[in-house]
Amino acid sequence: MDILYKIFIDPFMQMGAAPDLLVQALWEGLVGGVLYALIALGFVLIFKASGVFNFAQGIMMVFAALTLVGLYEWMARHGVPAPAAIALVLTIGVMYVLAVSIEKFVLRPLVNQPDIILFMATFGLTFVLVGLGELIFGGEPKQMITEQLWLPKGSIDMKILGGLVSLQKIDIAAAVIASAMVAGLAVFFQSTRIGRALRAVADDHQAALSVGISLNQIWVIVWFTAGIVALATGIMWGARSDVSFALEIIALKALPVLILGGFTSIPGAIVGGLIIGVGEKLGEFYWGPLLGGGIESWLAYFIALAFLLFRPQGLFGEKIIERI
Amino acid sequence: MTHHRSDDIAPGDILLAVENVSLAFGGVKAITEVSFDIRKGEIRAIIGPNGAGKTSMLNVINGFYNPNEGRITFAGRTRPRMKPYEAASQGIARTFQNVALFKGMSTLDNIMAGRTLKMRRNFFWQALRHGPALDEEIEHRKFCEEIIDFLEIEHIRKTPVGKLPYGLQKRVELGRALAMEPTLLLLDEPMAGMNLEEKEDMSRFVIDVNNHYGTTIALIEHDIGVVMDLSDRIVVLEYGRKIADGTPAEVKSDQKVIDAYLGVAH
Amino acid sequence: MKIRTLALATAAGVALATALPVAASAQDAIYVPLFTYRTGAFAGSGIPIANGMSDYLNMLNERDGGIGGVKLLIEECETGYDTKKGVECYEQVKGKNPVITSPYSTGITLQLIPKAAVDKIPMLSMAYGLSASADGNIFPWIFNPPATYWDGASVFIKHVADKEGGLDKLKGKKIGLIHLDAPFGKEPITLLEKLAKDYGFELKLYPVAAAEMQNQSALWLGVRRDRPDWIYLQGWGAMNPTAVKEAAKVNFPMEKLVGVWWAGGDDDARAGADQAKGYKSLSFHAAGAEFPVIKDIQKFVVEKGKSQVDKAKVGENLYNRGVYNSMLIAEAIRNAQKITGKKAVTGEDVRRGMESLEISEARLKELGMEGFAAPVKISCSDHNGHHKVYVASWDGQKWTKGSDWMEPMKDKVRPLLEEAAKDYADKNAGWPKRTEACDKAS
Amino acid sequence: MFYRETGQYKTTYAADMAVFPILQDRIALGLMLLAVAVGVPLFAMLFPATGNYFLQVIMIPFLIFALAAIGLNILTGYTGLMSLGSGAFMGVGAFACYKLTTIFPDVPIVIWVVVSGVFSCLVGVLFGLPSLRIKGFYLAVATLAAQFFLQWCFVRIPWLFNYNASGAIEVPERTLFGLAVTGANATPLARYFVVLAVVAGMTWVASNLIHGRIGRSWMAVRDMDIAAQLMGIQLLPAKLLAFAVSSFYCGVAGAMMVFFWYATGAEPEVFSIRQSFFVLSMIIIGGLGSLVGSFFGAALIYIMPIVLGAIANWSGAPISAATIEHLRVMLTGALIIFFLIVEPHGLARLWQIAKQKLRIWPFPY
Repeated sequence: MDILYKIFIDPFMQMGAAPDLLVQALWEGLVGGVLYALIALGFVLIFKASGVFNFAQGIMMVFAALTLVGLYEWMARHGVPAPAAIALVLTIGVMYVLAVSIEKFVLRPLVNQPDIILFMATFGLTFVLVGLGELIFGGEPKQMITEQLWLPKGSIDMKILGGLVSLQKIDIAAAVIASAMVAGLAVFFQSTRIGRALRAVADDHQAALSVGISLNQIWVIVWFTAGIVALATGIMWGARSDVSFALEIIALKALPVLILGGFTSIPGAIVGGLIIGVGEKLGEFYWGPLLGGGIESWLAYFIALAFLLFRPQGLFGEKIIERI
Repeated sequence: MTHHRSDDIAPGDILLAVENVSLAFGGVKAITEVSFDIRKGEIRAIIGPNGAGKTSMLNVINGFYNPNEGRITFAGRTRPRMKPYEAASQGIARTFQNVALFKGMSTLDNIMAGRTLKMRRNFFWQALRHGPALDEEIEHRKFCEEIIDFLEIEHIRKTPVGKLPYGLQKRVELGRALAMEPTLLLLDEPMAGMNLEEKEDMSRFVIDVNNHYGTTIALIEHDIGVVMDLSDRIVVLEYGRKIADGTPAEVKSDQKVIDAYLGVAH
Repeated sequence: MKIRTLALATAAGVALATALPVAASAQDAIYVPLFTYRTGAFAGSGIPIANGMSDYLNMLNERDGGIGGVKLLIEECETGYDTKKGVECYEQVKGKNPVITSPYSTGITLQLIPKAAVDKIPMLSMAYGLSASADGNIFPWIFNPPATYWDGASVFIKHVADKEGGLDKLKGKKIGLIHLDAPFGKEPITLLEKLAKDYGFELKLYPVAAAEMQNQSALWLGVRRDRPDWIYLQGWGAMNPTAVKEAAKVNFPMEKLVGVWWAGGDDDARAGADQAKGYKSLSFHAAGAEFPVIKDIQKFVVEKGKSQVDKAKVGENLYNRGVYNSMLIAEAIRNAQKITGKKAVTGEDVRRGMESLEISEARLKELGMEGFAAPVKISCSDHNGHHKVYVASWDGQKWTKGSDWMEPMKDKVRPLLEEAAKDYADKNAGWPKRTEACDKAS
Repeated sequence: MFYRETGQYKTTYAADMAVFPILQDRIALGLMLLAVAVGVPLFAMLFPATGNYFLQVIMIPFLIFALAAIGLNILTGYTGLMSLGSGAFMGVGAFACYKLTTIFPDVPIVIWVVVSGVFSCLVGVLFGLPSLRIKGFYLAVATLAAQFFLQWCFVRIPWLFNYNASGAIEVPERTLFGLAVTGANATPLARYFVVLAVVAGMTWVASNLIHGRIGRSWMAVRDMDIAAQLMGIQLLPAKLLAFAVSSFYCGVAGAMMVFFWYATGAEPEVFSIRQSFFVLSMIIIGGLGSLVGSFFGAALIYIMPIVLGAIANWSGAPISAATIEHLRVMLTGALIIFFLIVEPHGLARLWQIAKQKLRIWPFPY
């Protein structure tokens, strides 16, 4: 009986007793969710346009952030003026070079191979990026250059609900940037020539080819876009702790997000991210202590699994009818 | 050499009865109130224009889709819902419009896979692959070699089927279905995409199967000439409805069929 | 099928294996392997330590021509904090007559503990590894000075008591332990639970899974809910800077957040920027570059380009910890030379040297380490010494001394520790009885 | 020239169905077995220093990883079910073996090593259940759930590690025929023999399963699950069986890893997601759906870095250990991509091609 009380009643009593903490927990969940969603977003972009399950998306995030900070540190040490801005531009350049190289050396030779082979290739890419990143920038964790990038710091503390709710400005910035990015992508997809081409590719490779769109270009653009998303994610997550390859494991959380949202839906990635983020924070905070805490490492996967059993196609995926 | 589980049904009696079957996906109706039967030992053709619901009909018969309405009686047993593997164990085999072979496996393994239901040795013996399991494997291998001989595909026995030309793949697929020693064999466009010579070969195999093994066959085919030559009776579908049913001669002279094929406006 | 290639691989492997242990000729050098990790998820903490360890020993070679006139052959083996590579490193160095090993990973340490006695290679797990291995009667080949995790936790409690106004003031207080959810992180729980019972404070546990090191916000919400008065942080790698940042976020008073010595990296604290001011960490040596020994390292090694260290990072807390670690090794070797009268000492000699090691204030001064560390004394039964520890405090730029040297609660730690050691020996049926004779301290 | 099958007529189906139908292959297999069962040990006895290094650093882990790779290959390569949880299943085996041998210390350890696979097998089936509804990459997430949840259990359930203060498995000494096979006193040679026997036996069993009805039904599910159902293969039982056998192999590999390779102790972190990735990269490089490939993959992924390190050491190039490690990681990744481009079916396929060339040599075709 006691255990039932602890599972079904007590957490809700706690929520009622300290609404400020509930709001705070929801907020933390949303922020975490936005970051998961951003990783998932880069992933969805690539999957939509090239059908590749890009296992390396998480590493691209670390790699981008590491490049940014590494370049900044190097330039700051050598007295280059406005190092942050230049580093940002250069990093975007590096992500472009990365996209071109991936297209040239990985995707193009593997065109028309089964999905699993392409997945494995991105698995290999993960190792290459880890090795390359550490080789160039060293294995030490680095400080994210939050202030230099004109990101706000400090927090907004609100004394409400009989307590304190504290919103970090950097988290707000993350949410704003994420929304701007999603909006930007939506505009890009809807109203630019390239965007329409991308959608055509997503629908049908053959059809896209027949209207004269180069698949190779499209892939470069998609991977580059995903690289930019990765950079933004890397900056945000780096600001929360530091920039190091330990982040790689956290990036795996994007997978349950994708399961929820479906592999091809951008709104799905966002909503899925928020559900996972909020779900795991509330779960850890209110129900975690029943198991001694630390359940966050697997909770997200279980949430996704539970959803999956009821909706195998994800929240926004279309129902799959098997054609024979 | 065949030991059907429907031995009690005499040749000429009804083996499969489809009664008032309807099937819809979402709002789209694929089959509407179709009834027909297949008699033991005959070659029954299902024809109709594209999108007439022929393949859906086969899918209903072997349990991929469960009909929204109507019922299906096979070998005297009526079933409300059924899974494909149950259909398989009742003796219904099938080939596909777009070849559905196990591409990573050799011809022999594909055909041997058709023997799965007939193999009884448990996991333990399989793990040892000696004694009973090996004997069983050899026994079934013999059976499959007969099919391989019959279909004249000895030379590609060990070739992965993914590397075979289309015509041969179709033949292997037929072999795999035959390996199941089916009571009812469903062939979905067995001659699609073949040249004349290949079609003749395939027709010969279909007739031989029917004669030699006494297997009842239901086939979908677009080549009207072939259908007329091969089949005992023909059912014609259009837009998911049955528009004609009878011998080749009867169907050939049916006005609705002529309209459907010549595209007369309704 | 597989045969040919496997045969080929075997042949290649054989050729390789024969080529590998290029045995350091025992005559002209003392072989000191260092297990380090400059890669992987924990590289952030591993790199400064690796630099400190290498640089001190290199400095001895450059400045003094080794120890007692014998050159040191120093070799790093990269473990990546991965036990798989730990095995490989151990086997690689085993054949080259190492005088001591220092695995620098709890996982590798646990794995090597039983092997040390068999292979006659002593192991120094300096203030990490298995606390129970401090019992020299059961673990004659393992040394973990200057303090165990249990000593650390007890000093933390003493520090709390100091600030709160006495041990009796602990009653009713709430103390949180944020720990890595792994054997290393869970180590202090046993002692803190006992102290909680003895002093009447409440212990709250906040585990952090290794995969979630950088995702701690739910945990810190828990801190806000439970409102612990003090928090002890048993963390490592990326977990520490994240914890410091999160603490700042929830306005937890920094001076009440105390890390174990492994949570005292400069990068760990720097992550919190000026908000981290006041963050504390236990330590058993000083930070900073103003000591003669560090100056010598700069002069003989760093300036000559013989180090991988970033010049600005010489003298950082974890760098100095590497230096301290190597100093213990060097002193043990020196002591072994003194006891045995041999120049080229072996692992067995260094075990004896370690066991009768005594580093006095005077000796520290000779070493250029006056004020750098507290004196160290190791005995046959006590392979740790439970030496004094102090609380370092981050001033926003660097670590400063935030308290006096404090004696651990040896009376609480030692019985628990001996019990744990006995338990270890009992569970490992056939654990060898100590047969090694005991040298008197020299 | 010598590698010809011409003239080797098979007169029975049994002969034709043999796993190694060609005489030269059988001879080579015999020689190979002789080499690993007699040659290697002899070498180790004659040159104990290098021999022990060779056994402990190369042969024992190579065999154990090959076994784990076979396990994963059964699931991912043969049945087409993606798994990122093999590391955790290895852990289940290791912890099960530890519990069993500490509760019943008198039963020979080899028995417990094999029985521990049964526990891993049960857990594997449990986490395989979602495969009924979930396919492809989605299933990878179910296995990730297993990975993280099981790892959490290894740390959190103190009963699993006998409440040891170290929080880790402390391997007690166990003997076989009076000879220590676990613990610090067990010689690499003794451990090698045990590992070799288990791996050889289990490889033989895996080969039997794969070449029979069960293997065919796995591959049928992988290649075309719809058609497989029409052959009377029920998907869920077939997939669960794959999960069961795969986890069994991984579990035994995990138990052997802790008891016969590490031989003294292991903390839960050993069975982290990185271990899963490690084994996965082996089967990618070695070849999905190939037993030989599992050995090739284990050799390349596990032994290659050691060789690289040794070469760097031996050449005396002024490269730091860390740089070597970084290069090694990069090289592993590059090799994965390279092999996928050159031959998506891995080293095993390249090996077949090489054999084919050898067969017709000196003619080009």
